[in-house]
Amino acid sequence: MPMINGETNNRDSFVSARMNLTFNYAAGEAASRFLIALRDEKKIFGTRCPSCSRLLVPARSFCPRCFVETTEWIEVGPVGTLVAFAFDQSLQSHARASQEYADPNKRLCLGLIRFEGADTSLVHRIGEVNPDTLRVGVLVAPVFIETRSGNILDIAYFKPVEADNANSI
Amino acid sequence: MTEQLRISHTMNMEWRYGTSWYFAKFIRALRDKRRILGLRCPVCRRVYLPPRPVCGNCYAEMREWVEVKDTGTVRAATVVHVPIIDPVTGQPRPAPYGMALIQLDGADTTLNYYLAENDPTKLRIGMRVRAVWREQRTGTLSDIVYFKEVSS
Amino acid sequence: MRRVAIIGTGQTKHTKSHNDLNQAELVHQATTRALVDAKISFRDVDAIILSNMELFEGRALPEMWVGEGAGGYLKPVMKIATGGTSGTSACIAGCHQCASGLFDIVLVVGWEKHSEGATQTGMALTDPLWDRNIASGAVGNFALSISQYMAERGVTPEQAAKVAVKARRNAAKNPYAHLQMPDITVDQVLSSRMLANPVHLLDMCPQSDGACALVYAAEDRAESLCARPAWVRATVTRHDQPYIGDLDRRLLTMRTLRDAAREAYQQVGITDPLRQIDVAEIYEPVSYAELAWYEALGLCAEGAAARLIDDGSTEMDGVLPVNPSGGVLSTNPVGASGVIRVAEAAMQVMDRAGAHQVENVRTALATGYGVYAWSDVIILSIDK
Amino acid sequence: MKAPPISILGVGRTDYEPKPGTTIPELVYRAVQAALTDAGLTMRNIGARVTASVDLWDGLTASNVMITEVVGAVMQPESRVAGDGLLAACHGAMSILSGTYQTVLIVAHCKSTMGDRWGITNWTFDPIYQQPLGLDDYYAAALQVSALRSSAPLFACPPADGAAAIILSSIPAPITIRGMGWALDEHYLGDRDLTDSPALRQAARRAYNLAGIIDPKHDFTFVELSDHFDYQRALWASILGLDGFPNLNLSGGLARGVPSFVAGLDCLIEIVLRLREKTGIGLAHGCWGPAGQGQVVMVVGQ
Repeated sequence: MPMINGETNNRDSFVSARMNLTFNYAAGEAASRFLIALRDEKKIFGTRCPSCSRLLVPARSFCPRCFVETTEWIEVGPVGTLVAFAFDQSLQSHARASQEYADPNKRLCLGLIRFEGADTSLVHRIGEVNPDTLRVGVLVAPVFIETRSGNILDIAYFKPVEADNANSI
Repeated sequence: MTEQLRISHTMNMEWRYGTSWYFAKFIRALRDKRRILGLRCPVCRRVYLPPRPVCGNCYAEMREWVEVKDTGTVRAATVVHVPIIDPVTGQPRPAPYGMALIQLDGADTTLNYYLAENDPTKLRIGMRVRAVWREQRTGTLSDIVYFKEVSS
Repeated sequence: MRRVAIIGTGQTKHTKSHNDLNQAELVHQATTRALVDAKISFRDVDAIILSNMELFEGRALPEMWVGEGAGGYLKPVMKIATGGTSGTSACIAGCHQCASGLFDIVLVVGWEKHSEGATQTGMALTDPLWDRNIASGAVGNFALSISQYMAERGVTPEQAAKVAVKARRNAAKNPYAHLQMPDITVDQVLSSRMLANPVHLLDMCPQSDGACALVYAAEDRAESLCARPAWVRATVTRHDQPYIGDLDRRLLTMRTLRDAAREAYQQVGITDPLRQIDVAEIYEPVSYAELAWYEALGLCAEGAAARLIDDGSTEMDGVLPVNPSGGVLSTNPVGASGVIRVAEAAMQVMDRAGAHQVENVRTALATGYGVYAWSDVIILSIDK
Repeated sequence: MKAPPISILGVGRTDYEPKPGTTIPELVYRAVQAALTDAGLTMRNIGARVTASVDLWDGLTASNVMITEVVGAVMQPESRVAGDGLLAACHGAMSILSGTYQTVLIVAHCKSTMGDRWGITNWTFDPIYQQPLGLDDYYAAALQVSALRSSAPLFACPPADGAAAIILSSIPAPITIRGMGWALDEHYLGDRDLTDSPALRQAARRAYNLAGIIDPKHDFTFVELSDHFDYQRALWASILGLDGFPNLNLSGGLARGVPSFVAGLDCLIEIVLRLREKTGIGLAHGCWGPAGQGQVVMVVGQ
């Protein structure tokens, strides 16, 4: 119990204040085009830097290393390789506090996915996985939601697929 | 031109702001005794509202409490006509409403607060005002509804 | 102290809503333009200072994302945040870092996207123990100070409206300005919506989306890179007590600006600012403030500010043009506003202001205003 | 450094623990008083201040406003770095090197327990591609652990509230700053090589060059690293050329509970206190942002 001036007075020792504010962030033209391709065509695009030739996924308007505008749009995936992943391990994370992942049996998993030809990885949610068996190196494919709005979460998550089936996705 | 998307995020978070010895005492006096307390600087003798641990002008610690009256003099006044979102309620505050910088009797700083009067022609610098208190007090400035003119 | 000069500036178009560019891209555009103006590559930049009022967009450490837009990858990047003075504080910080001897070229970028925040979001996160109970917004607080100023100085709404008219007419010649109103009249200002007596809508600054960048170079580099650099001659900061009621008549007396200007003039050897300064870019969030600050800046005797606007002394063709860019009254992406003041002052010294160029500028003044009467004063000159 | 060395005249800090009932001005005032006392100075000796804090952690817009009085900034110069306190120290040192000020007070504060510690960090990630996924600093660290192929459990240092202050000056004193460097890594986690930290490499390269550090293991006497997560200590040490270095985090590191953004400045204070006992060269390190996206290194010597 916090103490003030020697008196125990929990009520007066601090004031709680909640903020409930909505922000609307411009995606910019490159990210808009990327998200519209997700929404309308279920396609994932990267942009290539004309200077260092790296293919940046997701698409960016400029290369952060070379500071030049990207020029070429190249479709990647949809199947990629999981190169790193993390489950909510300790009930500490922000996502755990959100409604969607309040159920302790439903643990949010985030991963880095590398598509063939890309020089960077896409960070996204990983679903339909077991924390005890998931391994780096598995192939994953996107699961799109039905009502897409032009948001990175138009892909609900990526799920592991067998190498044999990967070509058919 | 490509369709230009906006991505929305809602921030819904809570913070707990500590009150320390000085604000805690101010809150209790306001809520429990309807008294307004300020702190006096030992160097310049100015009485500060709100209370704070150090007089910034003198860089001196303040420990001497002074009771300030709930009457005062208007040093600046305006009528606000835009319905500004009240951060406490999250709702627009009905406009127009009068605002003033009020020097409470006994204080050297002014208090930025609401007036009962919202007709700009009836506001004068130098007018005398008194606090109108809420019955149910919670220990915030909002325990004062507004200040109302008193005849001198 | 190693001499430092501004060798290039760049701005985005300032507007109500930049849907086409995200924050990083907005900064990228301003930065690219500043680098082109300075005729250097982003690789030449040794350090970067950023300025932004992050809670207006609800961000935590926005430099993490937006820093890439300034070419910040693997560079020393620092974000300076002092409220409304953030932009001028960042410019002062950038100058000091360049003068330190550790960096030869320093880039400063300020940005804001008011269109991305909920109305008055930044203001909403005020001190819950005190200020949050007193919601009158920036307009209400200004109106209170102005009521005192009018009572003491006898300034009229018409005289304040002339300041608003001057700003928007000047802005019409500045391609980057937000509010461009070449035909605005005093009557139009006075008949615009009353926000808080006596402040009308057109007496106030807008909320803008925009970014502004400038490039500092240390002595040798400045001289080799730029034929007419804008040398920094003084950088002075004064902060003040934290609550609006702590000091009566703040807007009127503005002791921070008075003291900062006095010290800056002393450093440069200015004794008659009205005649020795050739152009001023001052941070006037409301028309009345410009009048009050003519006095604080020592441009006129106490109580004589209105005469400067009445006789046209601060118009484009006056003895000391104030805010040829249109000022904060025409363009206000807060985190960038202070950078714009310094950049515009530099453009005037460098003779690169285009249609709003003042003739024969040797010395320019820029000021920053923030919070409850904090001030920064910066003096630039053609003379090293 | 070519310029006259910057000396550290005094250090001070509060204790670090959750302090739900204490205001930030009260914490900052205590730290400032401790530093002034340690230096044998009064506020009149201070020419300027550089404070360090971040609005969203303080739940307050332009949150340095409320500490103006307790840092003695009324009618005085103050600047504020939104980031780690060690970064503020770097800026303070440069403002002295520029010749503008002689003595500068550096103060960092944070009440890590005031708000939603991890939720706040979700607002660091770009709002388009990363923020919607639910990323926060905890996940970023966990992804870094995964990229490192580490099987150790992720341990985050406990949150705490407090403030720390140091006083820098061009007035000669035994302990001086020998070098400093800071840098920012890329933002998109998928762009970064999470098994490395090029930003830390770059920051260290600058600091080592200025300080003339050639063989870190041999040259340093004490090293204090900001290990916001347990795994970071070994990662940062390896990048700094300090694998197996014995006098690493003798303080116990951030696991003892040090407030965010105070951490780097606290590392510097730890080094200064040790160098007062034993002559040598020390390294203080700070990092902030997702998986140490921002990195700062300072070399000091006695």
